[in-house]
Amino acid sequence: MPLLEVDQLSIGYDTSDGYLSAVSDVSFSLEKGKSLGFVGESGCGKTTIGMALMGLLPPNGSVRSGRILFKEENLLGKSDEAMRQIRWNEIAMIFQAAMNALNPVHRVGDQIAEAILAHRPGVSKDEARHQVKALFEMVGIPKNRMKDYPHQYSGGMKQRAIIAMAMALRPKLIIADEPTTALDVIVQDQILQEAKRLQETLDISMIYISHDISVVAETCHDIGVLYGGQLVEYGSRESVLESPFHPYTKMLLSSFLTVSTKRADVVIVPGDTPNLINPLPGCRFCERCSYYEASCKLKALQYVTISPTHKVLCSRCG
Amino acid sequence: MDAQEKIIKKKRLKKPGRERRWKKNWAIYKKNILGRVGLALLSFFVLMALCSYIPPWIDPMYQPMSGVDPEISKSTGPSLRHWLGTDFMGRDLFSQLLAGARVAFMVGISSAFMSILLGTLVGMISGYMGKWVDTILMRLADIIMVMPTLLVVLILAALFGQLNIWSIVLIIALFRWPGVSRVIRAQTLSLRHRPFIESAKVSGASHMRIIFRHIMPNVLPLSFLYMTFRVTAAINIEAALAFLGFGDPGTVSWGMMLQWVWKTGHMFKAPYWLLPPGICISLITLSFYMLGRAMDEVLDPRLRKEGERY
Amino acid sequence: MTLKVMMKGNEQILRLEQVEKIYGPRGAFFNKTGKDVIALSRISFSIGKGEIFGLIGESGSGKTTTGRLILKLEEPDAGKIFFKDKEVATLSGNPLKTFRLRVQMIFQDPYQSLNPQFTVYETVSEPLIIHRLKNKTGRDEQVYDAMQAVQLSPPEDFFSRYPHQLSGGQRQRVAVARALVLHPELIIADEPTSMLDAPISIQIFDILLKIQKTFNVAFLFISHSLAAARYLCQRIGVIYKGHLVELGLGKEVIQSPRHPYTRALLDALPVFAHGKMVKRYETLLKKERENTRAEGCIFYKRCSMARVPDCSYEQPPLADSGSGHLVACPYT
Amino acid sequence: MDIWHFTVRRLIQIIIIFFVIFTVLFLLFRLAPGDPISRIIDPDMTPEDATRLMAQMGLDKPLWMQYLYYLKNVLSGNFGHSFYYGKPVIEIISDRLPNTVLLFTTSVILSAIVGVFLGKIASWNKGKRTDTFMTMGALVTHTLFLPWMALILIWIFSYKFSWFPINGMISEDVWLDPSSGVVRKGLDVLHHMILPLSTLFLIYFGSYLLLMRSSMLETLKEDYILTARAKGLKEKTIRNHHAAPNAALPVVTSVGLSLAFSINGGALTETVFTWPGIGRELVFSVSNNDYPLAQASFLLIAAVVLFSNLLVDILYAYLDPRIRY
Amino acid sequence: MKARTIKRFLIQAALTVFLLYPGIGFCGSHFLKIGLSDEPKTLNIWLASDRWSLRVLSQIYQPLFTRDPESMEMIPWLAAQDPVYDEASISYTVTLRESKWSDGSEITAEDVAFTGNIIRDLKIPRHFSKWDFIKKIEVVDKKTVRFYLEEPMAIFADRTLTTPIVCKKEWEKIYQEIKKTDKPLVALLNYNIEKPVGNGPFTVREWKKGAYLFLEKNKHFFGLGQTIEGRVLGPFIDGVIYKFFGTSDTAILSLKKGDIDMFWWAIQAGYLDDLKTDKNIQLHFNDRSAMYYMGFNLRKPPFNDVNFRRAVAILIDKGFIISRILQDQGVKMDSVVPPGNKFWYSKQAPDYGEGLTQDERIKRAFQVLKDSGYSWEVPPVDGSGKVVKGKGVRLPNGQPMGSFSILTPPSDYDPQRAMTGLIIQEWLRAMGIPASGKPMAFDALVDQVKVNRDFDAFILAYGQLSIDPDWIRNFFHSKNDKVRGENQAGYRNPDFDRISDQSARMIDKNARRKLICDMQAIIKKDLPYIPLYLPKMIEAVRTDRFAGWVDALEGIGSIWSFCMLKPIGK
Repeated sequence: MPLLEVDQLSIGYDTSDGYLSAVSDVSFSLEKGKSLGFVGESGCGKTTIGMALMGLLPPNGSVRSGRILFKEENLLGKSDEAMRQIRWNEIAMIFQAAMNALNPVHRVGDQIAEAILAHRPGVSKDEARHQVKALFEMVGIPKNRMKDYPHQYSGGMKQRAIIAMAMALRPKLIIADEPTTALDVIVQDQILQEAKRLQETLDISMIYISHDISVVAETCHDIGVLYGGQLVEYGSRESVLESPFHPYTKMLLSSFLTVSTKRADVVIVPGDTPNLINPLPGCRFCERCSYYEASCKLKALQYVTISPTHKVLCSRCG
Repeated sequence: MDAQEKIIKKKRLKKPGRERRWKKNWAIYKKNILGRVGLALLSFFVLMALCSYIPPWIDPMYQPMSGVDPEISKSTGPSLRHWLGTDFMGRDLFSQLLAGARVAFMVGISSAFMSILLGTLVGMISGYMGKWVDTILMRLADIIMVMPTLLVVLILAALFGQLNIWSIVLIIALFRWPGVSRVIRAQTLSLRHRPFIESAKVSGASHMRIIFRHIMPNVLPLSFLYMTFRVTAAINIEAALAFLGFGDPGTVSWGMMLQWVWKTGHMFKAPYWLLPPGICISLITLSFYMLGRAMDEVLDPRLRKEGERY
Repeated sequence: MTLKVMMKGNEQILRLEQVEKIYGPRGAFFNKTGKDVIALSRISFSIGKGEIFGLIGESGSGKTTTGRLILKLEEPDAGKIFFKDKEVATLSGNPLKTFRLRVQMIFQDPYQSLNPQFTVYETVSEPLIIHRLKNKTGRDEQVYDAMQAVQLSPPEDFFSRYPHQLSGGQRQRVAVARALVLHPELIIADEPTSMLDAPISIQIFDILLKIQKTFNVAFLFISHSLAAARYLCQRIGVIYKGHLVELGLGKEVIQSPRHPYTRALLDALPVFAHGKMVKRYETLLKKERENTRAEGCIFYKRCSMARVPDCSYEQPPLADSGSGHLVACPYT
Repeated sequence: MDIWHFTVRRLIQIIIIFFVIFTVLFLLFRLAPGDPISRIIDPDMTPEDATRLMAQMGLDKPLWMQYLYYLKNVLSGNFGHSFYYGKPVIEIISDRLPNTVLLFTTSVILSAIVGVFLGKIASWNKGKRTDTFMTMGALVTHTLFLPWMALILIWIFSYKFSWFPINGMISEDVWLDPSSGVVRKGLDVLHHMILPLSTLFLIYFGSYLLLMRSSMLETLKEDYILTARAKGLKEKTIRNHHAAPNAALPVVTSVGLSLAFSINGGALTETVFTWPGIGRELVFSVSNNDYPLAQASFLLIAAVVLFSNLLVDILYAYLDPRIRY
Repeated sequence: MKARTIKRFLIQAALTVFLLYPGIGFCGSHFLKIGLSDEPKTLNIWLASDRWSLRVLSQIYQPLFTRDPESMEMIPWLAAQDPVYDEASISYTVTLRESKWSDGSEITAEDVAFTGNIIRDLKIPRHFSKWDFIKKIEVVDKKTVRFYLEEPMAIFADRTLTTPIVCKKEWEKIYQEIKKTDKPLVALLNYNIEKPVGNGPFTVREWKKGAYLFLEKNKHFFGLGQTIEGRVLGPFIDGVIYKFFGTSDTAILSLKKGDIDMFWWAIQAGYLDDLKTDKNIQLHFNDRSAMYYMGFNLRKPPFNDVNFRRAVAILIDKGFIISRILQDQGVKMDSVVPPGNKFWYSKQAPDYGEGLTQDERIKRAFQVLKDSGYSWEVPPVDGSGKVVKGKGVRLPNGQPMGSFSILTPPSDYDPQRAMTGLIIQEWLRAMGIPASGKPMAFDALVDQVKVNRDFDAFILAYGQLSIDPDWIRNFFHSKNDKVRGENQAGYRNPDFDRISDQSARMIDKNARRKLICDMQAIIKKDLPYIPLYLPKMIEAVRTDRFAGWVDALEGIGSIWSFCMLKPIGK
């Protein structure tokens, strides 16, 4: 039984322009100790999935249908208090905006200790502080910086502190939402390596969310490609990267520049991100797709299984 | 090419963007219960101000300042002839109340407008120019800011004898700009290094063009928001001044009415006289306040987007 | 200097000579240290007519400052900047306006670089109005052309839209159109795609390349991405903490980097972005080295290849390591 | 720059501002028409008497001499004698000031505490009935016309119900009674204070409530609140430990900045309730052309505002670790 | 649980104290509580110029002579008998009665001489004018003092001898001290006196600043138990507590609630209906010694034209003002001397426009103006003799009459005067005279009229005029036509100057009366001022605790009331 199993999850927002369907019928699962990466353009629903797993959707967002089974229990049915117990204790999160994820008026060490104290009533403040010390060591921040305030940290250090915080309770699952965006290339690389090492040593499952396919490729066992709220392709890293099926995945891969990319190799696809207000049931990539056919847009799509570890949401490319 | 030009012209005439924006803002505003109530109240007061011209036209005894009822020479309660009753010398309270609305609007809007104009200008110049211009203007603002406006106006009113209503308006305006200019300056500072300002600079735009064409449209909504609050402040100060006996003795304002009821000993026995002006001052302040808060929600894109984050 | 060698025989349009920029303590109230920050230290390079020059560096390396100095948004503390043999610092009045006509900029954040109160038409046509170029019909034509060049078509569909009604990619294209409408000779593009997704970035890059070809515009392309620079630029300069550490043809700098910092940058790229496996942290120290001196090589603290203590004495100058590939490191 | 440098710097600024206010005030009073003597209309006061008195008060000297003289005196701590009381201005002010401070600090502290607390609750329940009720209540009380409100309170509670004394600060029955102890006297003052205090409180708590509410709403959008939620902290902890301290920061500044405006209200309240405070004294001295008293009171008020702004800045720095001057 | 009980108890106790303590009171003694509009500014008698200080001080310092409340005749007070005048040496000899200061020491001739000397030496404002004609003050013996005058002065007995006498023992020291300073007068005025040694029925016990001023009975008061002019003096009350109210409203409320026994201030007509119905409250209606008038600036046209002034006087319907604005709580004034001042008042020949209707007034005024050369675009009286709205009045020289303003105090200061201004404006406008009533802050108004002397016309009043009308001389003598002078109108008439100078030196009362009547007639004819009305002095007291208020000119707040007031049931 996988640690996490998401089944037909649909999420939407009520906005002033109408109903926005952010995530549509997304299903995936995650084994213990494995990592899964979601990749897609901004607005594709990847953060929404992360927030839904944490039970932290904004007030105007709601889960329309589907199940989130965590340790065989549906998180969606849980009470607020039960969810609170699960957060951080079982599922922790590393946030996108590391710069602002720490409260500026509290000391960094205290903020980490706070998470421990909130979930481990038996732990004394001193013990918590000791644990924090150990965590700091683990992520490579000098112990004497515990008493500093967040603004005294550099960007990389803040992100490390947040990783330490996420690890504090040894959760089963960590969701990392754009963990390295806004960091410099070298620091980004260091953080990713650090996170990967910790995940492996502590045997934690991870979900990476990023718009940068290279980050996901670097760290994840499985990759899910999201487009317009739909999980258009989902499979193991190797199969998705090496033999992509969905036209969007192909476009994503071909538009990704490496240091050895030649101009001739690049396929430029015109068009823009789709509008998700009251969308049609069919494929959302149609407008940019070269295989487009009228039925694509109107007919609800079925996953095509390429291999046991690889499926595609497209009726025409299978 | 000819055909193309025509197309361009035709398309340019349409400005759906701006219209749509107004419509959308109005829709947001309409949703706000505070905004609706405020606007309704305000329309009521506007109506009052407009109606203030009617009673004197019916009969000169309804002149709010100088007309007295030929048969009544003391304060009487409401009657058919005097809907709200009369004051201590037989003047009609209802026409005074109506005239008060006119004065309140005049004082509130003109002084708020002036102070906003001044505040916005100073704020933009100070924020945009920076350096010593900024230092001098902002220190000036600081100085004026620490002065309790009412007391300052009071000192001026007492010292220079009678201030007419326009000087009061002017003084209130002169002493209430720093708050606005601070906000506008902060806004300008945040705009100043915005790429679109630099992009205008790179395109060769002059300082004047940048200030008035680029910065001003972006700070004006904020200015107008502040204007609603300044209106309330101005009305309140004028009323308080009149209440303390330092107002323009030749103008019937609500504060003046309250002062008359207070000083002529009718406070505890003429509720028909004590209540209306106070309620009016409070309500007009409230209505502008509500308007401002509702506008705040329309203007603040962060509030608007609230919950749309994903 | 061997600047002449660097040019591809072409006429040079922009030349920086030993440009230096120092920031005083920022916001006297809030800065604890109050030390001067050297943003740029004796930077020299030049850009040829119609050339795309890439300036690569991390945030805070001074690459954006360079762009701002060239545009005269800020003044250099030392050194000279020449635009077509006229010194930029001396420009004012009409010559400055003419200069503004020739040099344009595309900013990093498309959400910030358009005036939210202006329609697309107003934004794109503004430079023409400022410079009083053409009558209204002429302006319309020129705006129309610029919009088409950035592939916003049909242009009239966009004329009356406001920025908030556009997607990120469309906004950036409007920004490019605005820069283009004056037919400048040099466009400074400051990380034009760092806020955009990969497929959209590629679209923008494509537009930039087309513009360069059609209008023979030179670009200063400022970026943190080696891959993007490699993709777009003929020549690349790598900047670290205000010092230009490597300068050369794009393919040479990326394929055979000389400076340890450039190599560290390349090493840090995720495997996927390399297209090939390489040894990691070849040149980067795990733990920073102490340097008691204030001077010395700028990369000394982090350089695993540094010779102690030789490297801590002075910052090595850019030197030709053959075929016009300049490196600020004597040990490669 | 450390906090001491900052403080010294600000103190210098304050001194400059103070000097400007001082000069403007002086000029204002001297250049305005009227003089302290013209107020006395008494057939026995002959023009010769008036001239003599003006000369003895030093008001016949050229303006610059009066200015320098006054400046010299003020620098040596002598604010002159009140024309009307014939007493040193300092004495009158020190007589009145404690009364104002008592009324004022109590009302500011009370309304700030209650306002911040209620604002916290309101923002937490945004959109719910509690919030609507509180916001509306705050708006309505905040926009009430202060002196009118005071009159209405007197009318209802002093006149109709006779619960509270009509005005003043103490009642002679209690204070003249030799058997009254400190407690009884204290209660008496409190009894007198309730109505003016309620007036100020009702007007001002609303602004703090609204400010705290909007500040909280801003704060609640911050990422660290999301972090706190994700950490599985209790809602109460998030509200009180994470949101409130950050949200209260702008409120702290506002207390300082709004001080000048609340002083307006103080003067009005003191006048209506005949509270023997500095604001009422200022109104009186101004209308009597009692230059020394009016100038000194106004300078004092300006100084209080300036220094409390400085204090607020220091407090702000203390509360917000990001700011270290 | 326990803590909560205690808390509840405490709250209840506090509430009980709050709600009940006015009933506790402090009893046994009979203290008269008087409400004042504002706090006295000082107890330094030389500085005090505000009404509140003067009221309190009038019970502390006593003069040699005072006036009988009924006959208004001078009667000896600190003095034992009437002054003896010696024509040859131009001197008055005054003998003192047995009396003591509040500290128990004796009041002697030395005190009287000291008082006079300090006034004369320091030229103390407001007193000096009454003393500067005195050549010498001689202490004849312990109880006799003689004043030598430079020339006979009518006001000596009436004004000089009513100056309050101060205690030499207390002030001598102060006098020596301030003499050493470079500005002795200001030093004296600024001298802080908290508990003055007095000779009145009361003496200061405690002054709680901002709250109350407590005067207790002076055990050494000379009148205690004595009978003077047939009146048995006390004081019979143990003390007076003054409470300070900012406004009449609160004071009257306190009066109604029984917190104070008297509100020492003229009550506005607005309160009357309400107070009349209260059975515990008694209203006292008394005449004032005051003058409410309209003044002109005789220094400029058209106000320098007596015919214009007369026309204005004709147009003013005083009866209307009294019935409508004063609500019948006042009388018409046809002379500058108030009619209540019976001895000096001279009933004038019919007042201008007396008994005419408004139309008749307009016709008469039109006639007066037309005869003196004024012309109209639209005359207020048309060919058929009908009254129409006049327009475009021109001066005799053909110039159109410029619009002018009638300055009045603002309506909060005195609604009656403000209203009068507006009504006169309407009356003048009916004639086409472009007048406008302009309420103006009181200080500014006084400044404009007295110091700047830049005005057209104004409505002001003089209150608490002394019985001896020497002030007529001050108001209209040409020597007072100067900055800060009392001759605000700028009236100059050599005849008037001569007669008034004569009257000032006329010792014989009846001869002086004739001169004063002549002066009144001249003013009536020349009209620099138009006397308007005289409001009643209305005061309210409670009747449940004290009785025996003495009615007099200017109200009940005289020394007689305080000496004769008795607690009920004693």
